[in-house]
Amino acid sequence: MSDPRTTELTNVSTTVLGADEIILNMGPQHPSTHGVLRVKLRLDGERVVDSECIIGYLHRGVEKIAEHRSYQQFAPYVDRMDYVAAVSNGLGYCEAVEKLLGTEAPIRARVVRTILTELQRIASHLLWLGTHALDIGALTPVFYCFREREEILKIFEKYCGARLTTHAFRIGGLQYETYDGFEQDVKRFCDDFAHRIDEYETLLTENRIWVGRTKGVGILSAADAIALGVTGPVLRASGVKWDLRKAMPYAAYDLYKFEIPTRETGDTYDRYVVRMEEMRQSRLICLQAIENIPTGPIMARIGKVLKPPPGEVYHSIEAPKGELGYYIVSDGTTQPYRVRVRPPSFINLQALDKMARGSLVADVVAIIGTIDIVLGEVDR
Amino acid sequence: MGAPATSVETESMANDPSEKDPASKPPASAAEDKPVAQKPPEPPKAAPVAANPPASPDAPAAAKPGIPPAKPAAPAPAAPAAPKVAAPPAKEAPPKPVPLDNELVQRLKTRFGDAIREATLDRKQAIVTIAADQLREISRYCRDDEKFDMLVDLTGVDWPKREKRFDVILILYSFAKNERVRLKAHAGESEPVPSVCEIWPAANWLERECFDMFGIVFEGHPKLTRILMPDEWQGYPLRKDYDILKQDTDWVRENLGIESGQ
Amino acid sequence: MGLNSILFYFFSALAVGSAILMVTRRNIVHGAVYLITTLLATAGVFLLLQAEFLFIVQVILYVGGIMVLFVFVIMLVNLDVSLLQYQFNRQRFVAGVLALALGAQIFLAIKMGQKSLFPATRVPEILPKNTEAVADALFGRFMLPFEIASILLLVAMIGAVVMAKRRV
Amino acid sequence: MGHLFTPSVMRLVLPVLYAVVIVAVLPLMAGYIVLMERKVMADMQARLGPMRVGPHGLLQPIADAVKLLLKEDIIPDKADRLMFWLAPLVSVTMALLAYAALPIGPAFQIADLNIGLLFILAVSSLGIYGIVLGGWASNSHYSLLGALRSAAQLVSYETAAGLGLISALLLAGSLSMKDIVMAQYDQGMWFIFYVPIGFFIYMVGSIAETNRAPFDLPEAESELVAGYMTEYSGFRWSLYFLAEYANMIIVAGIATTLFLGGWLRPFASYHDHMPGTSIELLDALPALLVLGVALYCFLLAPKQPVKIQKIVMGLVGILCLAIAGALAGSLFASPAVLQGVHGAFWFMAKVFAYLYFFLWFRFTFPRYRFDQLMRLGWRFLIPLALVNLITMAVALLMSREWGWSLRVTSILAIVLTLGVAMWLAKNDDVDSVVPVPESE
Repeated sequence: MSDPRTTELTNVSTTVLGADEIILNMGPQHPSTHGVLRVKLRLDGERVVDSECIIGYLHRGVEKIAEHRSYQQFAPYVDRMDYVAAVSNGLGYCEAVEKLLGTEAPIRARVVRTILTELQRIASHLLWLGTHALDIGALTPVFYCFREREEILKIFEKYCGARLTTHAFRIGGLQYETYDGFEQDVKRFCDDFAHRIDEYETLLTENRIWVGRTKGVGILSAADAIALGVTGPVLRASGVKWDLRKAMPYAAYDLYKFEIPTRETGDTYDRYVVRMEEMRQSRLICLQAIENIPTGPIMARIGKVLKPPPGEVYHSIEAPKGELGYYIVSDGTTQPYRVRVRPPSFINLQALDKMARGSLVADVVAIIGTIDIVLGEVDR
Repeated sequence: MGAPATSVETESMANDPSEKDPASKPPASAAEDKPVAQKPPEPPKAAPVAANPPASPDAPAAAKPGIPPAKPAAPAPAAPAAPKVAAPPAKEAPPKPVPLDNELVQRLKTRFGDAIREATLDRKQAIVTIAADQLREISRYCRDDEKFDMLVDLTGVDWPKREKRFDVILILYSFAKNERVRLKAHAGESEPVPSVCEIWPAANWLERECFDMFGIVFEGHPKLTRILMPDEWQGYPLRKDYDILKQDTDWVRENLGIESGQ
Repeated sequence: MGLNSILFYFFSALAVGSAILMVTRRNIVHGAVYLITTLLATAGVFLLLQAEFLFIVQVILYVGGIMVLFVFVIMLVNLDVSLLQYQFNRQRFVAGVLALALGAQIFLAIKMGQKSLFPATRVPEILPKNTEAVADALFGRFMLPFEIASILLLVAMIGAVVMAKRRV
Repeated sequence: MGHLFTPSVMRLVLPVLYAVVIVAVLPLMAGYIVLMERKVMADMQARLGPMRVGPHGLLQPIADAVKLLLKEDIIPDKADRLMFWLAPLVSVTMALLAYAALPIGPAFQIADLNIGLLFILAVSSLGIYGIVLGGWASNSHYSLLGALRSAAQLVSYETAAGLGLISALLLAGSLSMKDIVMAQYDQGMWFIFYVPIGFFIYMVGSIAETNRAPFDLPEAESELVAGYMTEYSGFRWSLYFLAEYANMIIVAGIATTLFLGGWLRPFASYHDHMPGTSIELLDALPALLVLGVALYCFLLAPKQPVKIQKIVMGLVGILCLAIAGALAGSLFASPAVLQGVHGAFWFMAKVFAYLYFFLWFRFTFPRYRFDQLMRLGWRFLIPLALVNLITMAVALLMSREWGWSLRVTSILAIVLTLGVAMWLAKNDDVDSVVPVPESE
């Protein structure tokens, strides 16, 4: 059936409202909306009066599918939600089901999981930095970022055979032992990454135009952030020092020392600085972790057929975009009764209207970039 | 918004003494002379078990123990015929849900009386079942007095066999106490649930999605319309009685004019 | 009929032609473009008279500056509103009288200048560099009028800014 | 036949000949500048750039040109046909017209007008019509918005660039391009050293004037799709493209002539006044440089994967060899020929160096927002240019009246202008936050 929204979509509707307000449609095929997101902006001249996000173009009904698959079979679907950070999706889901079963992955599995998740965090932030800088007009960083991200994807491919939707973890631990040379690869990447990230900083951080385009743009106060349920780097840039890896440690995060970067004003520039610092911290975690990966089994002793006793659990991890939570209800059969995914991008995107109000059209592009959303996760 | 006190949280699992898994020896002891990347001494029994493919999806393996007899191509484990473990080792069963009675629940009970139906601890997570019509007052109390200042998630679960079929789940988190609590309210088929948008603006989209997926009406919501599905979509997808196949055949017949898409 | 006179007739014909076209066009942007061609043609005539500085000033000031603002205004203000307004032409009589007076003047000019219609004499090859000449006049002898004019312009600019400020 | 070569006819034929050469070479040069841009961009972004068409992508511009010619030329139905057809023409003709006064070599100049610089400025300011009419004629909301924005940008930055030029004109004393270069030759110092801030202002102004690098907002991809060029396609679009690159070369040419000593070889005046050895290293440099390029091509030729690429690489090598020969040969010919041939080389070298800066800016800086762009133009560049003009004039006066050497006074002027620049930048933070009105 023809969906009225798509037909009315392409033409630029300049219905005149109020004095000289016009409605400007951005997307869903817009170069800088990071996927199929449509933003209806009500403009007064160049200034945004209010914005309304229209989503759902990438809705695949992941939660409905979950109710017709066994626990293990649903794991690959989880990677397709936030396809930029598939490894951390997998970690969240596996740990939630392990909690549902009441078991815990062995220490070796937890350490390897931590390393891969932190590498995935760097890769996700790199992709964010590249596309965000491209939206604002800096043509070069995107190529540097993708060059580094390529190294990480190579490690993933060597470990579990896939680069993007990796399905790297299994419920209860790991499927594969780490390949020979895993530690050397990660070490080489971390050593090389140190001065790479300084390269990006020299290119952008003190760049007058970059500062001009990002400072004071899309400000979100700490109170608004908490009220809107925003989590992750966006929340930390508004001054709230809260990170699930410290607040409720999971996997092997309690074994390693790392900082939580926060900033005060919560504008686009602060979110940029917070994410750059987070990449450095992730690198430190990886270095600490590969020093000694404890030996031992990589899989908890859970049977081949998983039938968790009836009940429910909510478990969340610190995904690159924010708090990624899984609320799983089990009715004792091999298939989950209900799987609810708490998508950080979906809830962070809700804050777009608060940030975009009063800014210019060119800034909306920067604001969408700085929230770092992936539409696969927003629409599920 | 001080740094969250890392007091003993009710549901963090790191430092819970009772559940220490024997395998996770403190890393310090594992550190001495660990040969680089050496294979674990004996192939852990669990590896082959998990190696061969899980039972085929549509035949729930619950009834058939071990190798299902009717399987034509019995997937002989590729690994050398490790001794077939007679029965999967005794799994540690998760703790049974146990009624919960900490200060939070007491304060809630004194404040709202029988509106607090029951409070349980399932897998070390606090769940408080409340009356739907008191939802807004309880939420305001939780946010203002109990400092649960972040609405982590709001969603629904459909239990068609129960007379009040929907569960509305609110997951709250307190930065000060670094604690989570889950409010559960039962709502009938067409029974409106008070919206918590004014308390937590985060609820705006979450409630719209809940309405979109289940059809639960949140009265007091500024703009309760579908958020993920197209606006004129019929039916509520996440309901248990929502038949995907029927939906598909209707759409195919209506748009493509052929009988069935399967 | 030297190269000069050929060019002269070309430029003047161009100027007159585009002026007529400008007036008769319905589409206002076409009118603006023809106005620009008229101004450029007159600049060409200046060049023929070896007045290079005047040529450049005409091009930069009129065509490069003022006409750009004209075109700006034409495009920003949506024109269909102004076209709909009732075009008054009750001053038909006054327009007629003025046209007659102008016609008489042109006729007189042509009659008196009969002889110079076909310029026999050659314009002297090299005129003194007129940029310097203009500069001397402007900043030398006519210093005072130049200053007065610039103050006048300044006042006008400030007035415009003040008026615009209030509405924003 | 005799009268064919009378001086007046010769005065006519030579410029026409030069004009034909320039108009023929220009599209080729514009194409190769595009290739240079893509190669430099690739080099800065850790990748290779076009490698497939011809050796190292050398035939890419020809391929682009053929593609553009074959592409379908769409005219939007409700577009204003006359304007739609006229706009790119205006843009290109104005861009080509400006080459009339550009002195590539001492002899190689189409027309040495005594108002040379003003002529180029006037003609390049007419280029705005091409953009504005193009935007208006394509009858789409986006292209009109883009056209008006780029016109506003051009108008405001023309003033800044113009004032930057005037500060150099003070030293030259004449508008004719040839005299300006000769003035730099007589004073033995390129004007960039006397008035570097003027050069800086002109460079920033010229970048904005050609809609490039941090100021390429009118066709910023993310907001206005492709600005005024959205509705154009095929050959018409390539006219706009040619106009943009021609403008770039003109702007580079003006900067070279005014600030970098046109066709003068570095240390030109010392070479002539102090006889020293007749053929100094600098004279031989151009020949050696091109020879090096030729050798490199020959070295690379056998390694090319495809046979055709080997041949083309060989041809390029031979071409460079020929140029090197000409450069070396002219060393022994009469000084006039020497100055002519080497002058052209040095002029082109400086132009390409200047263009390299254009490209460099484009790949390092993000894009200005439109209001920041206008604020930078009006509240920083133009006041700075005025101050620079005044201080330079005072410096000139001091050196003429009190006999101090111009170098000393100009350093004084530079220091003063820099002080003002710092003050300007500090108190009115050019990139200050856009005052967000308190909405509800």
